[in-house]
Amino acid sequence: MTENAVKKITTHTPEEIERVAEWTKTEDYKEKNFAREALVVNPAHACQPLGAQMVASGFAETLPFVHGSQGCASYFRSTFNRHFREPSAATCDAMTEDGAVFGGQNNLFEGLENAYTLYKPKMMAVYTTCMPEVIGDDLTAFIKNAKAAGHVPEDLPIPYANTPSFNGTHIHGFDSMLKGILEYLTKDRKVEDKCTGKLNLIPGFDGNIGNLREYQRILDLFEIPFVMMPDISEVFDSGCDGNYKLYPGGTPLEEAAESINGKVTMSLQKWTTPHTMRFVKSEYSGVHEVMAMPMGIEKTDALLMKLSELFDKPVPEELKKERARAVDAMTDGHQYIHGKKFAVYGDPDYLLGIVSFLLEMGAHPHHIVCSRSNKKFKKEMEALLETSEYGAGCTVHVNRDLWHLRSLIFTDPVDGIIGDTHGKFVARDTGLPLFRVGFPIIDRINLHRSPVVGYQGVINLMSMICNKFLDIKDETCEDQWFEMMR
Amino acid sequence: MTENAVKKITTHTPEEIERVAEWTKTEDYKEKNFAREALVVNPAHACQPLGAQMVASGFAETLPFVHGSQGCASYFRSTFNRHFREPSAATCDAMTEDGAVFGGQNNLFEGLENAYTLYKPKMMAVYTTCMPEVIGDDLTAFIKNAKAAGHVPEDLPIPYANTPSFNGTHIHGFDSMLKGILEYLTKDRKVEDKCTGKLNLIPGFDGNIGNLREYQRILDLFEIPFVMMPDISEVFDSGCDGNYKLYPGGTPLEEAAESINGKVTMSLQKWTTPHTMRFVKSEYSGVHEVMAMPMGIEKTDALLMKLSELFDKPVPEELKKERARAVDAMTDGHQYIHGKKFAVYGDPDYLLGIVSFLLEMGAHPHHIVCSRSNKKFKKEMEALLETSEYGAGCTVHVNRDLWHLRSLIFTDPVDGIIGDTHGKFVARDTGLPLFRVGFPIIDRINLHRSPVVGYQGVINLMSMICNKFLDIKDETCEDQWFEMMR
Amino acid sequence: MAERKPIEGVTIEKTEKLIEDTLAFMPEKAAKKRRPHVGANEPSASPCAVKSNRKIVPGVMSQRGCAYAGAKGVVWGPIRDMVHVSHGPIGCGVYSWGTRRNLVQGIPGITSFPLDFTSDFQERDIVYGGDIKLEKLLREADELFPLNKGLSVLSECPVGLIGDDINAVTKKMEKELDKLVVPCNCEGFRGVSQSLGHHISNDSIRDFVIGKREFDEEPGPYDIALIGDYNIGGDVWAAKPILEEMGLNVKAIWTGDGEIEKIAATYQVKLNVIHCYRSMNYMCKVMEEKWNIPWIEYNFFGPTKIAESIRAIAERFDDTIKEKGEQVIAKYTPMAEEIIAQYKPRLDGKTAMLFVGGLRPRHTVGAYEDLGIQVTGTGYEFAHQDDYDRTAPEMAKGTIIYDDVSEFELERYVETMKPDLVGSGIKEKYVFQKAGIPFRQMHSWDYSGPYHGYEGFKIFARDIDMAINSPTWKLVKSPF
Amino acid sequence: MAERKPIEGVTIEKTEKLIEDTLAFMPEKAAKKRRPHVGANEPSASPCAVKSNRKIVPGVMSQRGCAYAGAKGVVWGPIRDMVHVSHGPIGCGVYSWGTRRNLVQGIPGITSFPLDFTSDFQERDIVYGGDIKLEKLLREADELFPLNKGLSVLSECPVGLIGDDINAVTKKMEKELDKLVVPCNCEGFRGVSQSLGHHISNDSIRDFVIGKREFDEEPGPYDIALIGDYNIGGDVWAAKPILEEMGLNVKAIWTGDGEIEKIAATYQVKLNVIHCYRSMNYMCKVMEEKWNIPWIEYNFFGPTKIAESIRAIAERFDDTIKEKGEQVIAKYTPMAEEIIAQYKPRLDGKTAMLFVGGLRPRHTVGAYEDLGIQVTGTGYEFAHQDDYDRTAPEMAKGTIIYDDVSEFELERYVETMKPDLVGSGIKEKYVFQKAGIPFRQMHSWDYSGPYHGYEGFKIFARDIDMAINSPTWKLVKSPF
Repeated sequence: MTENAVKKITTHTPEEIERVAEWTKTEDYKEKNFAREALVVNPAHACQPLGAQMVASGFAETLPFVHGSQGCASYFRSTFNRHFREPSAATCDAMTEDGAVFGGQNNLFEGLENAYTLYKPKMMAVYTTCMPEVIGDDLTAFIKNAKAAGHVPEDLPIPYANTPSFNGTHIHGFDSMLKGILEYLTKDRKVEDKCTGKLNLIPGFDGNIGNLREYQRILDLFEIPFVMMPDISEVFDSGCDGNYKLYPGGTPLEEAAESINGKVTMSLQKWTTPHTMRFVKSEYSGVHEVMAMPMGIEKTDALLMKLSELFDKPVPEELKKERARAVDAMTDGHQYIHGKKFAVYGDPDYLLGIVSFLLEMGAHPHHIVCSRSNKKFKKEMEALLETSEYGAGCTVHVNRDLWHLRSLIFTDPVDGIIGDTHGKFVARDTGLPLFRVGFPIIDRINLHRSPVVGYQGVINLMSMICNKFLDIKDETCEDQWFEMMR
Repeated sequence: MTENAVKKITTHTPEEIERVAEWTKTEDYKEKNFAREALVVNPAHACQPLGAQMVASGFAETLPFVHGSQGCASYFRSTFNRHFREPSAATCDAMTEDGAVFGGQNNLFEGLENAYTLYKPKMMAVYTTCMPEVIGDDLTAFIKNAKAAGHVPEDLPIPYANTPSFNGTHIHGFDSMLKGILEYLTKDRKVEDKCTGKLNLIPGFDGNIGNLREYQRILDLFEIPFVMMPDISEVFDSGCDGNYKLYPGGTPLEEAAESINGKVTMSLQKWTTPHTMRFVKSEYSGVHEVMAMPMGIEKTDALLMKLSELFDKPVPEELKKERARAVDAMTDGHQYIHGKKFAVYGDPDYLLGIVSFLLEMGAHPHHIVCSRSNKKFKKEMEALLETSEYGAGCTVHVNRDLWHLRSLIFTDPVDGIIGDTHGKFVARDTGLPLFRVGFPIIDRINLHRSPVVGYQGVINLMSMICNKFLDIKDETCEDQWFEMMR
Repeated sequence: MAERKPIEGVTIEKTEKLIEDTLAFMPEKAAKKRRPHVGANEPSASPCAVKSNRKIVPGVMSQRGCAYAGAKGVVWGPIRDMVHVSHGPIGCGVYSWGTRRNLVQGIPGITSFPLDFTSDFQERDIVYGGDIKLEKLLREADELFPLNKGLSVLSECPVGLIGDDINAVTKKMEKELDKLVVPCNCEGFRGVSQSLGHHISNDSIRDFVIGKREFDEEPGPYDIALIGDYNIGGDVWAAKPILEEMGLNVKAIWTGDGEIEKIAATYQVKLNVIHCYRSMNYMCKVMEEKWNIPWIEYNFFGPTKIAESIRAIAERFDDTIKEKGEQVIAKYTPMAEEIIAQYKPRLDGKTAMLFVGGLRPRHTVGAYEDLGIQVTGTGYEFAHQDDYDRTAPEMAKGTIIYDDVSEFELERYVETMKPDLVGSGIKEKYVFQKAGIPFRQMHSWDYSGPYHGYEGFKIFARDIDMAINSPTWKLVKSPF
Repeated sequence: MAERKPIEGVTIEKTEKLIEDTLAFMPEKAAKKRRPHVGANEPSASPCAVKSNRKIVPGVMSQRGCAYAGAKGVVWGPIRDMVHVSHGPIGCGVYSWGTRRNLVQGIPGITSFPLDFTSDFQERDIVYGGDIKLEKLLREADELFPLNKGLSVLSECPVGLIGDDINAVTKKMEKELDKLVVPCNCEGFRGVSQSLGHHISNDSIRDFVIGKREFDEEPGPYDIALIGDYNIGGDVWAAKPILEEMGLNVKAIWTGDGEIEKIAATYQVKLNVIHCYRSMNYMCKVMEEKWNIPWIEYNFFGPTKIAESIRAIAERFDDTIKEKGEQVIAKYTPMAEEIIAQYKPRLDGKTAMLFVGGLRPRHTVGAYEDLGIQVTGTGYEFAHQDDYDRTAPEMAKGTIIYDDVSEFELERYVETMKPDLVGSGIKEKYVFQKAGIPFRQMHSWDYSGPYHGYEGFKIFARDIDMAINSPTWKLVKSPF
């Protein structure tokens, strides 16, 4: 056959299609699938600047500013739009071919000036896309030059972060941008012996507004003064009252600047905030703590006890009651989830939380997939699994994607899948329910308003999971097994 | 054929079965079904003493006491056990045949004495079953005699209510018992010119603990002092902490007694509390109000404005924000429910709330069934339907049961059903989702902890309904319509 | 059967003291009434010393239901092809609608009727009587549910009190509708517990049902009826196949997933095998007397008892059946051993206390023991002397036996005996769970099941393990 | 086509003033750049005075995407039977995965591939280049997804910057895999919008696809290709049947639910009918030049435009087709009238403002008008002069036309013109909804659709009514 011969259109027989479809469910396929070295299929992570943008959005009157290609900015914004069903303001300096040749300084100049004039931000937080990272733009110099040239006022805070998409994931971009902003704002603000008395709370990359409000509620109950950094709770959950607000919330910049004199600085996402916490440790006053995301009873207990200890306040009565009510819900409902097997995927800190919750319920987090992380995380997860007999036989897969997960489930079935919307295809293929937890959730409403942390989160997770299993039972059982009570 | 001939066992052919099954879906069947005069099939209401027991349970250290047959007490208790998944203490005096002949006084004497000794209540609230009602026991005299004879201390409050099961439903028993308790406790407690400054809040018959907590939260935000009567929020949602408490909460008796000097007495269930509110109007100081259950935005607005007016306090900022967030959720999500038709059934006050919510969303409460009420209620509901173009074509069926509803849906289909667990059979027969709202819910967990009132209730109802429709879409669509986003 | 081996820490003295300490909280008269109903077990004593089938003590939280509950919930409700009318006010029918888990085959509303049919009495029905309404109601029901094989009328309290004559109505309607129309005067005020409801229902079957139909097929030598299995959570569907594998023909089931006409023809069988002795022994005796049908009790909980029962039943037949019985045992024993191997290591040495109805307080003991669990206390809601006599030998010496125990007592017995599991009813479930004690609802298998047969044992074992070993219990105690 | 009747309150003067007032907020240089991109419509002017296809103004919130978005999201992604590789870092592939609603038939992962395939570039790939990885990747993809009919490689920014040669790799792999393996150098930094991505994709089809396959069947006189329908929300499935009912054979679809080999064989058709002129006109011109295939634009939004288009297409064929065309119109007109009768009374006199991509800013105008809605402003994200020239006659005099409008501007235009509906993209949706303005996401039909064809019009009408008349808007203003 000559190379350029015109060929007839090909078709596959139904038998061939059926054969391949079945083959993809086999051990043989799984082996080939796991042998992949270059191809990634249906990953469950995004790129750094997305995380950076979440941070930038979470500071008051701050305009997220993408240095790089314009398309990136649109992708980040629409991702947040879809998940939160909220506006997501961000601009960019729209580098194009000439930028690739001459560098992006002129774009940045013009972009900063226009953005400042039009949107009147109190801060612009700059982060990069692939392009300036590949060509090596020097942001420190560019921003200095922009101010020197009068494009923006000298005193306008313009922190920045290098967030190359070819390295890490959205959580690393979150880390870099947060570090960048805190570094900028707290510069020269440390005062010996001064203490704000506050908790600086770093929630991490979390698309669940309900979680953030839950943290706030818990701290209010403790009467612990705090500043949350970043705080997207109002930014991405503002009300509809007939007035669009460009900057509807966020961490007040002055409070962020003062955070360096805080009493306690605490991150709730270890794997999301290593650089930020390294910076905090080296520069911040007060106590520095990294706690696990409080999912499940034990991790919530641990957080409350730590808060109690650090601020010398008793655990509020209301929270004690809530704890008891959550445990009550667990003992009442454990039979609907005990022994069930789950496949879970997502970001490291979320995964640790979900797994902890499942183990407490006597469920098995059977396949645990993190599509971009490292061996240390794998070890930490394995250590967590070892704390419970229900973790036996569960395996952790790092740098494996949702197409790997498909093979795992077909060859070693589970009862349900927990993760963001992207898992709906593997859920459909395998006929399993998908319990939507994580980011993004772009095919259901309001889930991001329902906390999965704290004691309330335990109840919410149980309700979501157990009631769905009951729905399935009612919907799929034969008449003779259809019952009034469950 | 002679009357006593032994016959062969009969069988139906599959064709005959199929024919009947299909016939039950027809207009012809519907006509016969609606011609029923004597038979009730699958009603959505229970009997008076159940409501009375809910009231009795909701007062502090009060033992609900059934005067009548023991089986009744077990039925009431287990109904609450199943719905709340909580203990439900109540005792009875176990009248049997001899009681039918001689009256129940001796049973009451012995029962009160034993119960008082064993369970050490601060109050016993007595309500009746059919039996003493049919034979005409005189509870006023019996209780007086019991005290006189020393079975219980003279000063032990023993209010009572006549709650014949052959009259009205559980909501009427609720009314009678509440009136009985308030009448008893407030006797001689009215003080001229004294005012507690409090709101006496009467939530009505509500199996949703989340609703009660939502009322409490709203009043706390307003900083309006209040007493809720009855208050089952802790009683039927106590924590699991290793100690069973017989009396875990409830309205403090002294506060209930003082309620006669309240600033405002407000019922949130007009149809559940007519006698109580008549008593309140005739005896209580302060303002007397009957407001609609605050389901949907407008009814919540109305409640908050009324509270604001009566207590001369502005609507709290937090609630304003919540309102805007709820409206935001509605504008964002209306497309998932707009134009959808629903069948709804339940108690009158709940129905008015659900219908109001549906109309606000642009949905049609197409079939509205109340299995025991009256023409006045029907008129009020029809007036509500007339306030919205989305109420056009919707019909109200009073004293019709869930078997009538089955005919309604088969001959005039809808998209979903809203009501308590008892509707699951008609939902299954008609292939529709059942959105569980009301009492009892005995086949899912935690739903009674999720409020359906207030602005949060709007979000919860939307989440439940819209996300289920989306689940159905994802689960039933062909591959080509299966999508990442919804 | 050998006497149970003693349980560590359980002695007659301790138990007697516990009982005395507990009853001391009660008014004297009440304590006096209760005293004979509780005792420390003497396995070898005959009869059992615990008194039963007495009125409950007024004011004490008993778990008992009423005659209507025994009739509607237990005996009649499970018959799948009848319209069961709760005749009287609205409540009884609603509360007993779908709450006992007596599963049925058929198309609901078409060929089976797990619905709530009621006359929803109003004031006027009390004043003027409900007989005319009932007549109309039965006609309406038969028109709207034409494939029903019969209708039962279950009286609620007012019906008896106002002097209605439902028997006259059902007689008339049986003729008119040409179907079995059965009256059951099971008003809730009758008797002291559900038990009288069972008996009244037995009477109704005796007077208005049995003998009125005959099977299509010729009687065979292996025809039996399964008596006293109410198909809770599908129990019948796990038990019947065992009997069938033994070569027996199960011609009728009383009454779980039962068919009324087959029940009416049961007098044609060769043997009645009875699981729930309490609720159905009377009818077995009637059939024995009138039709010379022998009967035998059996127990399908746990492999030990199942094997014993298979052999005992087979013993009543020829070698074919005996051989098949052995084959059944041989076939399922490895599965049972596998289950035991999986769960016994997780449960061995645990203890349980029970308080249920019918047959379970004694019948399930063996199943717990198969898993290594010892039962330290048991009792019945509505048993009679013959039940307790059958119970004593199943329990170890000194274990506590309680009849119609009140919540107040049971809490204290449990507090002191500290079992790892309590198996009782929904009214007790959350009381004990609040106290951090694993619990299974053992009337309805806690929305699980079946627990009968080998298949059921697998589920039973899983559930008991889940209850006792759920990690949620570790979270009950707060660190702050 | 007659000029649109004037819209009450809309004048050239007012609109010009609005534009000036708005741009006055901008820095001078930016305002100067933006000024030529906005104007008051002169329907009779030719060409339209609004400038387009220029770089966005840095720092201004544009809604535009990039060349990759135009290539992956618009042109390639919808081809169902290819593996589309997002070659480069992780983000682009993830963000464009399933977010454009280009629906496809087939078994996902087996015969169709709405998946996210990516090389997930790491630092080392930037340093050492990604060509070798790409080669391996294509091999792996073909092994794991053997029923693919081809593979496309869509370059992300770094690929072009580091000097990889994907064309060499795809050439090699096309030979090795014996399938179409297509390179597309659509790095996001190229050009000023999605538009260049379309063009680059057109080039790739021209250079690497078209002409490489032929249809099994002999060519027929009625063979056509459907160009520029991306099957958003199922649009193709509502449009194609109309063409088929007209008697035409739709041999290939570019590219919604398209098949790559049929696209490769499209040069055999008799006519190309093109919906989205912007993204595909180049390939129509290529086919016209090289294979003499004529092409015609059409518009399947709303019954007025559908009928016009059916007639215009039929005009290119013989009487058979013309007659069938008329039959189609006659068949569906009553349905369309019914829809209009239902919704027009609820929508008459309302106004809408649009800002979308491709063809919709002009093509949907007629559909709104069918419902009684006047469009007072419109504009494109990434149009060229020829788009605006085609738009001016569709809009009334003085209406506002904006190119690449920023959110800042659009907010102010909407604030002043007060439309009853804004139809634009997801980034704008919640901005306007917060302001209490009904909105439909008109890139993706707001998760609804199809909107093409008669079937689509029904859904369109329902959705527009729902958006404008949802009672939720009445609740936006708080009483306190």
